[in-house]
Amino acid sequence: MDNPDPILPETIARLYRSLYRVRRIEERVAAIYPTDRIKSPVHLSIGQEAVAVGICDLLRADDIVSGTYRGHATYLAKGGDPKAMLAEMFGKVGGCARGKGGSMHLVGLDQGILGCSAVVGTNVPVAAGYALALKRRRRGQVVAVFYGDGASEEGCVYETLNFAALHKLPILFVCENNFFAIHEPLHRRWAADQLTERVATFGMPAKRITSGDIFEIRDAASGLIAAMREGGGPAFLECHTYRWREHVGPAEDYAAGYRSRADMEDWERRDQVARLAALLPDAERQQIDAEIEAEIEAAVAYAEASPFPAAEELHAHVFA
Amino acid sequence: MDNPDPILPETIARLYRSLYRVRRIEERVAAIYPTDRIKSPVHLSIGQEAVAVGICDLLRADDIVSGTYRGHATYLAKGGDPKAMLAEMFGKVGGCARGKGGSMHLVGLDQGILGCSAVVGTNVPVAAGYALALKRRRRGQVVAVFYGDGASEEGCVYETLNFAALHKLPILFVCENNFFAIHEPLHRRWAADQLTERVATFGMPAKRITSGDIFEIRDAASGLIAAMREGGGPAFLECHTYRWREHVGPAEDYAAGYRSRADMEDWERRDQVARLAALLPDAERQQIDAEIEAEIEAAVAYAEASPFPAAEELHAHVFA
Amino acid sequence: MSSPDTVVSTATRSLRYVDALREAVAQEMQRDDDVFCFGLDVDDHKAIQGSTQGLLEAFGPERCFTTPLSEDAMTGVAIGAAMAGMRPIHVHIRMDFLMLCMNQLVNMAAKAHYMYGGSVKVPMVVRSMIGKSWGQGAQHSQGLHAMFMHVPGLKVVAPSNAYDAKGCMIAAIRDDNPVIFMEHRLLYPIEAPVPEEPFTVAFGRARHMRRGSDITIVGISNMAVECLRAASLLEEVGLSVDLIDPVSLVPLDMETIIASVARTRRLLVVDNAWVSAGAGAEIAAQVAEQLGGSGPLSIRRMGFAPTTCPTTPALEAHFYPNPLTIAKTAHALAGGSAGWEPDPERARLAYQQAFKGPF
Amino acid sequence: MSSPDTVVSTATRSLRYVDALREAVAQEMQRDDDVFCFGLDVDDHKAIQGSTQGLLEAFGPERCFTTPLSEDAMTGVAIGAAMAGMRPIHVHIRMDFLMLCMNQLVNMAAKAHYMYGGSVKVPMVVRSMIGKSWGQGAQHSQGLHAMFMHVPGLKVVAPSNAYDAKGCMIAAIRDDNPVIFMEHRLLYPIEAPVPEEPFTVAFGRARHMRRGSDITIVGISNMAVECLRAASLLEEVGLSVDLIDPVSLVPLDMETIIASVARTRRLLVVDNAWVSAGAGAEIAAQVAEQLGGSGPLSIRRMGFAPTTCPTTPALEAHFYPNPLTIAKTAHALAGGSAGWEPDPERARLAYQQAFKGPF
Ligand SMILES: Cc1ncc(C[n+]2csc(CCOP(=O)(O)OP(=O)(O)O)c2C)c(N)n1
Ligand SMILES: Cc1ncc(C[n+]2csc(CCOP(=O)(O)OP(=O)(O)O)c2C)c(N)n1
Ligand SMILES: [Mg+2]
Ligand SMILES: [Mg+2]
Repeated sequence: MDNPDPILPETIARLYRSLYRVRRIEERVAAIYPTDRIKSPVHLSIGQEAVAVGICDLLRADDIVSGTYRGHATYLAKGGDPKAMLAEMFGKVGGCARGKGGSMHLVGLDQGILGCSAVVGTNVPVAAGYALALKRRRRGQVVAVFYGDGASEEGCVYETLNFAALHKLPILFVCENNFFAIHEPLHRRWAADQLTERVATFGMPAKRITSGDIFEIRDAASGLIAAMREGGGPAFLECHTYRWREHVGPAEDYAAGYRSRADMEDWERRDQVARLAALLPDAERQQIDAEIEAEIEAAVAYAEASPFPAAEELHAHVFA
Repeated sequence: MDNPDPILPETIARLYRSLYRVRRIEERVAAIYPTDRIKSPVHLSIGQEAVAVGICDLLRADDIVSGTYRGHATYLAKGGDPKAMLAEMFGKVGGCARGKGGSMHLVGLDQGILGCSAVVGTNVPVAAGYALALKRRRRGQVVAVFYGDGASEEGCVYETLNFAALHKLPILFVCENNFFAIHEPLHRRWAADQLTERVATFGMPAKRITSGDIFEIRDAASGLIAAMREGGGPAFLECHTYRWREHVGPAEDYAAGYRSRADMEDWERRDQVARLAALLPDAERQQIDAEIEAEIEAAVAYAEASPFPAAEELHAHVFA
Repeated sequence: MSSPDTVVSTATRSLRYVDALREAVAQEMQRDDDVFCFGLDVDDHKAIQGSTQGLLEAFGPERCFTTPLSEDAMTGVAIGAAMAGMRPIHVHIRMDFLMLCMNQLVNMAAKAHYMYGGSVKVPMVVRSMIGKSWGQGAQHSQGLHAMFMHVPGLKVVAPSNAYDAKGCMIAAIRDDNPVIFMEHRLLYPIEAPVPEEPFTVAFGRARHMRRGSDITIVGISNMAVECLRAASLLEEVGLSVDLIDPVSLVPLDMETIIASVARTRRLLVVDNAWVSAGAGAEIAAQVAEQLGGSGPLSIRRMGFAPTTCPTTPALEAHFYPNPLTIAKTAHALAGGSAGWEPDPERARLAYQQAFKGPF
Repeated sequence: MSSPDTVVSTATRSLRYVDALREAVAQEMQRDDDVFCFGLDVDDHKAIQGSTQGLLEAFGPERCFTTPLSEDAMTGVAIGAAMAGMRPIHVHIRMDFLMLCMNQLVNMAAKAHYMYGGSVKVPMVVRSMIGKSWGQGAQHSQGLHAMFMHVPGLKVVAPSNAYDAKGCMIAAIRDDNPVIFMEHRLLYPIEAPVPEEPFTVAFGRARHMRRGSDITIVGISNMAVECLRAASLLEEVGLSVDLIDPVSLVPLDMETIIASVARTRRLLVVDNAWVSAGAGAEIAAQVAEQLGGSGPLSIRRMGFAPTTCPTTPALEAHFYPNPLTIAKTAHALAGGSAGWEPDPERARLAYQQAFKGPF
């Protein structure tokens, strides 16, 4: 990695805080899961945090993110409220979607988080539509849309890339390539590993980042986003990353045989949470850790305490 | 154009016959149209014949083509019966679809013509499915699928390219780029004029032919198809061409202002029908012309004479 | 501006359905900067049969623009723009093409407000036109409103005259929900008196096109017009028709229909679509649920033949209900003498005659 | 092998629904080289909950393979392969995802045989599973069969037990038309006696799950199982239920339903889907059309609440019909004393109990 600007200590601390928060909240979710209080499929981002965190670090409060059913990291990195997230997963009325959306449909418009979708790829054109509106508003806002390597195969994603480039929409496409769609490896789904090259043919800057390095991701996005705010149009990043847990659910699944633990270990060695922890002075790190742990306790307590929605809520929100 | 092999006289004659047949049948359709005997939208290929004719010239009888609502050229070039085509457009029971499909849904399985579709892009994955079956049969058969520059924007077409390359299907994708979808020019629909480059990223040979030259088209396809028969997988050709008439209907529409007659005239100068006519000995050409004219007379007479389907036919063919 | 019974309009100006659509959109774009109109070919010289004519000139290419052939993603774009507070009108020249957008319409547009706990709204209009005749055939002729009626979260409207076209369009644009706006190509040239100023026609209020006592006929979209012709043929033989145009299918004004059938005990629903699990099935089922217990009830549905639409006019003639078949069916349902049928010449399809309203 | 009344089976072997599906496909792939099975994740170790387990090993990757996430094009691929004489089985782990393929299913698969004048056939099976509970929510829980019932040219089947699952699957594979095969996730573990040898269950013949005289209940897909439980609760209070599982929705055996309602004059349709313009609307409308004229008729439909499906169990509990609400509704419809309701404990959802057949 080539990293011209020296990284400021406060940047490291900020990124670490965000990474650690995502990691620990998800670990907590995984721990709670077997108790069946979360009656919701959970798709953990553990191992993949650096992509969302690195990119969201560059976003303004009035920028927008759009994520998927594997959206915990996106939600949290953009400032989503862990209380509302946990309560949502518990099906409680204090949840960000009042318990109606669950883990796959996190949302937080106040923090610029467009609702996540459980139908792969669907969020991508919706995010572009939001970007169209932002472009009309001319306030320099941008959208970052996250989606998987599997989603990149859906027709509507190609269609969106063309449209976004044609209309110079302020949108950063971020493909989180974790090499798998559920248990299916890339080579059973991609004719060629040239996604980034393909996206470039729509006439937008497109870059592949294979290291998983949060600084490299952040640096790459930084220039693209700055240009975008000036009307430069969309850009694309393919970020290699790795999902450490099973596709859905709290456990590891290396025994299943569809991928090898060695691959994961390779990524584990590059773990950005551990890496940034090591870059911080001990005391500062401990302070951050303690704050996060307290935040998580509060979030779980909030989720537990929040009531279930009343039966009448079933019929609310069908129409606006 | 660079054309290493000398072109045999019989090749010229064969291509001319096919080109002239398409051109004249469509001119006849245009002439009949105002009489309202064709109660069907007609999308003429006049000016675009060289693409279908050049490629179909390389196909075996047991190969397959798939075309669009602008499918007269494809249908005829692959050996479709003008009688059945005309009768179809007249809504007669002697039509290739018994009058149920009309101009936009020509079909001829006996000649290897998969049914045409009026929903843009739909025929492309269907053609790939047929190619999948041909691959399983291992008889060296191939599919050539034709579609427009507009169709290339549909998500299912990208999806199909990926799948075809992944499974090394014996299918030649032919994009007939006539620069317009109805009245909308490329620059309002394509972010970048890099379709061929984009398709190449799926890992298949991809070539753009801008001349409209039938020999160049045929030559380019020839090697690709030969490789395909050996299991080499799919290939792609983008062929620039020009629609001389209005999008739908028999007339010219240069007065409408969305394109200029000068552009058409540029293509008219390269007209392959006239070009090949000039390459043939006069007597031979006259002989061919006369045969075609007779064929057309017979086809129109057949269409006129064929009865309308009986009312009971309405309920036939809902289920096989 | 309107009541379910009569159009309370002092308008003397007659407008074609297509121009009413255009005027509604233009006025709303004038009123609200967040309204925009996009979709394949909205900005070309044909302007969707004229229904988007002048929008590009008046409001510029940022607010009236064509798209790539990418219906699925463009629907997502409309949804996203709507979530951001804009009010997109997405135009499709055929309703058949909505099949390309079903995922976004059904899984996102219909559900977003609910599954995000009320935190977002999706105020968008999906205009789509139904084609008919001259070889439109299998893929250019479908009325697929029933699919949208099936999914909670979508509104569905199908105005049958120029007045309602304008009023419903303005209401649809101002509605905070996704509205599927169904138009019929053959209604476009038909004129009716339409006020010049903007007005809304409220959804969920059926329109009584005729008052009668012998049989209730519900006519959907352009079938309302065909039914009107059938009703006048029936009148000549002494059958009085209570003719109802639901105008909007979601919400659906069952009250008006139920009240009518409670009087007539006879219901014929004529739809511009297939019958099976269609709009007519819903109307018939609700009527049966609410009135079936109280005595005999005669119910029939008409619609497309249960086949794909053929192109040849020889078969297409039998594919659609028409004033003759509607009148015959209603006559038989009302216990009329067997074998009656109106003079075919006088029962020509309504759209072949200039339709002038008012009603 | 089967009659509409009883399963004529000497099978003593019990099989789970999911294994019946698997066995049917395996036997057909064995019998006919042209049958193949593809779709996202059919070849992974989870094998679509086990329903495609072993196919890869037995038939190799040419005949059992996953796909890219490209449902729309993959549906086109199935259609094209079918036109070429193969018999694809295209698997979707959720029915909601069929919204991505509507264009190919509605505009191509349903229409090809007709619009090409009978010159091609499209023998394909589209398997799709309905999810329920544990937070499936808005986009993983829909039963969308009504949309397919609406379009001529598609067959639609929804077996509710392992015997029918196997017999219908074999019939679907051998059928020369596109067949939408609807499965319910919660039926997968339920066992029934299933013959080992291949057999077909003919489409268009409803199954009488119980004979009774007071009320006709039609239960669709897994709702048939819930209705069975409701029927036994009703029996305890002296109400005898004629319980019908239509098995296939297109073709639909209205004869059996009509004959039943002609006796009981009471109909309750319970669907695993929304009610509006749904399968229940079609059944209710046909019953009303055919029997409404001859006297009073009591009709009700039940199905999903008219809302998007919420994830929280607190609301989801009210979203679906269940044996308790079914029994209550039937009881009221049959004129039972007001306010009756079964012991909630005894009315637990049927799938939470081992269901053993035979019926
Ligand atoms: C349209 C659609 N098809 C299939 C599925 C089932 N499914 C859920 S997640 C998933 C894999 C997606 O892979 P990718 O986009 O790479 O995201 P990842 O899970 O790896 O983060 C699939 C196939 C779905 N939810 N939506
Ligand atoms: C899915 C779909 N969208 C829109 C249309 C309307 N339409 C018919 S032809 C056409 C243009 C297609 O352009 P292209 O693919 O370039 O083919 P060309 O007509 O130029 O041969 C459009 C938009 C359609 N038939 N199908
Ligand atoms: Mg992935
Ligand atoms: Mg074109």
